[in-house]
Amino acid sequence: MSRPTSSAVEPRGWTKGLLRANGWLVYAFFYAPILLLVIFSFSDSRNVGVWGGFTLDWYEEFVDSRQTQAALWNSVKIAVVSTAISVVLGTMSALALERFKFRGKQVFDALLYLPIIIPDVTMAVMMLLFFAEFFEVLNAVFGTELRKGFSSIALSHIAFSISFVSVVVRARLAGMSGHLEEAARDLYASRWKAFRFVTFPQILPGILGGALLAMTISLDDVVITQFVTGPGWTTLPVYVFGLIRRGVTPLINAVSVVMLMASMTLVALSLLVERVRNVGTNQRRGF
Amino acid sequence: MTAAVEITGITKRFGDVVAVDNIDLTIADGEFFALLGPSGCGKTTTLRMIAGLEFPTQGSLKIFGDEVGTLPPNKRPVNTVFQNYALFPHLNALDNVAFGLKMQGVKKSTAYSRALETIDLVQLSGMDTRKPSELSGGQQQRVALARALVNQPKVLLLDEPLGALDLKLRQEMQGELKNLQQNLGVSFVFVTHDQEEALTMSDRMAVMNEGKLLQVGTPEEIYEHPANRFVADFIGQTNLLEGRVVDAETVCLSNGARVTGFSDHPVGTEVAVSVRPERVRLGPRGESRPSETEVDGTAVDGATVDAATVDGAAVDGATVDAATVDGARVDGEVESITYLGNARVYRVRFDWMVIEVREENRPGATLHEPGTPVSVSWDPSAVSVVAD
Amino acid sequence: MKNKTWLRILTGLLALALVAAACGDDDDGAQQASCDVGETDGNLAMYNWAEYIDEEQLAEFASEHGISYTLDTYDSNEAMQPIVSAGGSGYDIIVPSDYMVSILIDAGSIQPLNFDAIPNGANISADFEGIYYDPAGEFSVPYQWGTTGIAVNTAAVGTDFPRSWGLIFDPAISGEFDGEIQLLNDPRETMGAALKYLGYSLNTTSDAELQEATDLVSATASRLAAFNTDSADEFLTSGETVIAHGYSGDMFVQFLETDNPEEYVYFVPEEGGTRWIDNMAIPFDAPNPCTAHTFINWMLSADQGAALTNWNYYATPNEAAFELLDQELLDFIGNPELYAGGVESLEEIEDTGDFETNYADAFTEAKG
Amino acid sequence: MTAVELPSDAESAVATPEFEAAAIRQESRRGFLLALPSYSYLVLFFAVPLVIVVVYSFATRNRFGGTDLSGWNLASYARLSEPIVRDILFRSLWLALLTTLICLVIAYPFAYYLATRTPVVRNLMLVFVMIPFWTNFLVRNYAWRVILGNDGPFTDVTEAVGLGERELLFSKTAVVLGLVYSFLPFMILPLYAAIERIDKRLLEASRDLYASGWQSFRKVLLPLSMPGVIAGSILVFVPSLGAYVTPDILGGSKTTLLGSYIVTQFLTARNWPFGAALSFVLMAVMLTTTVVYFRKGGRTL
Repeated sequence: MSRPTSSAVEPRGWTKGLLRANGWLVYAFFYAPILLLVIFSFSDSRNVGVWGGFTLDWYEEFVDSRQTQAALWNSVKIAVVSTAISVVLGTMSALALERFKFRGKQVFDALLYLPIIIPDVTMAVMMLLFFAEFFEVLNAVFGTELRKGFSSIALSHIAFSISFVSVVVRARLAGMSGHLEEAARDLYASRWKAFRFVTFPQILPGILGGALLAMTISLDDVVITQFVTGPGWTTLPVYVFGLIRRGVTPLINAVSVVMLMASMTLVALSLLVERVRNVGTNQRRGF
Repeated sequence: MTAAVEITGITKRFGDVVAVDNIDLTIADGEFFALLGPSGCGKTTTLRMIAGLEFPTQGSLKIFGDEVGTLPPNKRPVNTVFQNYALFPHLNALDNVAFGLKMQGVKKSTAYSRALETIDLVQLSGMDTRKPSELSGGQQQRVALARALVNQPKVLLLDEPLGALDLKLRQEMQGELKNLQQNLGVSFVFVTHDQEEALTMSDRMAVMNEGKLLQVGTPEEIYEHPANRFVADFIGQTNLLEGRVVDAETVCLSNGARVTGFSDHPVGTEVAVSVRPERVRLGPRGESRPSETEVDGTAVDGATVDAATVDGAAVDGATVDAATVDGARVDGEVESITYLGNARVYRVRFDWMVIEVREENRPGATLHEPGTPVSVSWDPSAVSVVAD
Repeated sequence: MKNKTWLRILTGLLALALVAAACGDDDDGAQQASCDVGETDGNLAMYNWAEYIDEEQLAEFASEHGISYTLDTYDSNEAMQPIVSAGGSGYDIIVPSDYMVSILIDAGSIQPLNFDAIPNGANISADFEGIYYDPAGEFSVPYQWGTTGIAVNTAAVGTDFPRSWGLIFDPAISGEFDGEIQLLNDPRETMGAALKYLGYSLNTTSDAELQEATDLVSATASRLAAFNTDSADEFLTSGETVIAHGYSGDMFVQFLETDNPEEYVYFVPEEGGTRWIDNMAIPFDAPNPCTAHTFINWMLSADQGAALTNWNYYATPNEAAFELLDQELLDFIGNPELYAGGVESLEEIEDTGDFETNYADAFTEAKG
Repeated sequence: MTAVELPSDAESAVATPEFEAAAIRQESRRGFLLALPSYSYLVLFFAVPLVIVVVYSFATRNRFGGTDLSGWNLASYARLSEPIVRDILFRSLWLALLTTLICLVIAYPFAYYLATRTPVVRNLMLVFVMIPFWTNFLVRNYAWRVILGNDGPFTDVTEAVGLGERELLFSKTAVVLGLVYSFLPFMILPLYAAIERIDKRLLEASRDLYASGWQSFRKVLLPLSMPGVIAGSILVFVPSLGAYVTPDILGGSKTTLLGSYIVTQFLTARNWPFGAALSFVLMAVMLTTTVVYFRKGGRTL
């Protein structure tokens, strides 16, 4: 069974043509620079933009470069941990705001918007000042030896990721009828089970979208990370940013290509898993 | 025998709004019970309180003798068929139906086999792997029904379950639901705003308005003897003639005419005389009353509003001769006709109001063209005197 | 109400505590570390400019002393300074430029060095003694140095051009290269270049002189391809620009990357230019100050000083290292045209204190 | 606090107003507890640091570029009225608005097209929208510099088309292009989410009621997708206003925008009080705008 075919709202004629053309143009727009960076990762010239003949040197250099690899791993670790935590926290706050009334809700709502609208350099400065004191106070009070590094970066990334996750999940929750949860409750589901078996599968696309957004932002953040990082925790963007001064070499292109390949493999794998698990159609309401 | 549902003094407030106002209601075991009322009358809130989706502000709510007023929905032996069904879009029909069983911890294989049985029961065999979006409205409705029934609830709650279906399907489902209820012997509590649906399906029904329970009874009791003006007006079609109680059996209409109507309202109460259109007879003006009126009219005092002397035009020209004439007769002019297939509804215009008359479409029935001067009459037993 | 009040009080208290703690910082007054020559007290954490040290050099130091190292990089003094000054940065060695050293000293962010542990300090050229930002030489030792000047693509501009800032600022000369000129995106460097062209000091605190320079840069802005610091060298060699304002070492590295290095010329105009000196310093709260001292001493040895320059192409302040430099490199950067106005015309950028914001504002205004 | 039985799974009693109130309180407490982890997290790791910056905005830059936390004053806020700040503000607002508008015009039909595909295809299409953004943003910006630069693919195209060698690099156009590239997905995602959940029968209804394709877009689709439009616009407008890397790399820093100006205050002029004041005012304006929008009946993002 396939989806219901042509209806009155299915774009037709030149509208359809225009929509399709726009679609292709958008992808062309998105992928033009990506294509370029892939090409130049094989260029035998230090300068991006100057073709110097085919080479795999940059990949070799990547394999050899301890610093680049460390930076890449730091980025991945921080992105994964901060995304995982902020997805849980962000989803919880989206549920609270969308499904409950409680005191202080408006304050919380406003607080959730702030990390989205704050200029990142401002956030960087305030996190810098904060962590310098925070760890000092903790160390003095509890005798710990906390240092800036993984924890301060992850804590900062979570602070802005919660908001992005919660925005996306809320959009999804708002579109989901509360009757489904009531129906589950009526059918003997406890609150948790109603969430687990009804709400959660319904908002999963929103959660995944939020996670993607959070991860993308975490992987791209320079300024905040740079200000809260500690020895040995240079992330890839910070490393690349530092390199600008001496010229961004195709090494970075090669790193990007490796990341692209890795993420595409992940996507392909997850699609495959979905396909295997989900034999049969996956039709939803709407378009 | 314990009642399936026993509601005593239940009130529900949302802030300043009283959604349900101190109602008492008993629903017997095995009864098909309809809660009827216009939207916003509190019927759905009542249903949701029985389901546990809302907690009452005050009052007692018992299911088979057990107080459940403060139990959460998942601890109550009732299930609901929701308005618009609330089927889980990510689960197929089978998983939707098996959901409740699984939540109760029934073994997976048992849950599925029982779910399949129930799917068969609602005549959806073979549809079990479809997602809700791949089912038609009627099929979705059946899944919703199966999903509730599979749990063998002690009481099944239905919130406007047929509202989204087209007429033909709705009528079909009405019959099926009724049969199902009789076969299962489970109490059905059915919320609807469609009075015809309530009349045809329920064993007993309750009419609600503005949070208050106005009348509870069999469809016949309610139709024939509406407790008040709202019920009379809301259930079926009726003509409401405004007036005032003159004595125990007479009402003086606003134009001065007197009609016979028994009531226990005190003298002077503002009331309305309710006469169902199908109880009103139509005849040519001035013509003597049809024979059958005379047959059953003799025993009872009737009322005649005879406006003929002043050509039915002047208000104060109306004379009332209750003592001498059997049955009731009023003169007027046919304003419009609505053809219903099995009947015709005439709107008869009088100078002070319009009375609707419904005549069965029998062979040989006279057709009164618009503009025809006519008189109307009814049997005093057809009259209900209702106050606010 | 309860929740809110409670939160407000907590927030307020925490903020107060933090601010109070932040105020208290500067009183710490870092002490000189007492270390022996070659002593290490932990692993080395270096915070340096990107691509400013060969990792193999660090690895060699680490293995020699049986410790490990981390290297993190920054892209500007201003990005590094607040991180170090805030405390808890965790670094043992930082590499601030001249004016930044004085800021760090004033802020109490770096500690006085114990020269008993740095005998190789003797290798530093006398040129770097008593320099303004650290007159007593207590807090820093020079790491590398260089100049800011003009680089030209002779294939486009020819070889017959004045060795002057006029090449950029004089419309009669630069008009021909409209849209092919770049200035640094740095208030002090670019306003400084204009001030030099006008015959003023690049550390002026005169509003009138700064205004003149602002007008000059503003008038030049329309002829520019870009204000850019990071890619000045690449723009020149990729043909985006033909006249570039940039740092000596960056330019040399870039020239040598091309197939025809001799096509490019770098020089400091006769009006004079910037001399900058990057330095090694130890943050006030460095976790392992003795390792840091040992590292500084090690870097100041002749071998290591030469290795550094041979790798990053910047000039070394290490006199003992001169003989060990690559001949090829010396030939190239030994160009007599390098200092058109002589070494005396060079000036270091000094921190002008409150006037610093005027430079930033003037530059923003000039860019439009 | 009266001792009232809370709704408990085991207990069952006659409902009373006290019980109802307790149930409502408990429900409210559930919501609060659900929000509490993020709430306290954000208070500790965002609000408290933010308070520090706000405090800084009333302080004074000392002569070393540090901040003296005494002698509180409003000087930093007074500076906001200077003409240079005003110029930068208007220029930035204009560019950010333009970017938002272009993103909207491109993303809307795209999101609509996406929403009309089969679920499998649209998921795939969405993933392919996101993939380019898993590369480093600096690298992407540099790639654009190569495309738009001297002898780059773009000039090749303009030359081939006969427009002569048109170089876009280091112009405002290039900045807007770079911003659109960077933030387009932020517009597509919420728009798609909003359009996807619109019941298509509503569109059919509008066609039934004699609306042309354009009219049913204008009168039905657009109003219904408004939450997505607003959410996307905020997600694009806000970072566009604060952007500084793209104007630097693609615009040659020739036009100072608000984002660059704030960065300059913190990192170049080392005037933290002024930088803090600038960002604080920017945030206040943004927050007020969004709050006003939501008060006026707008839905969640």
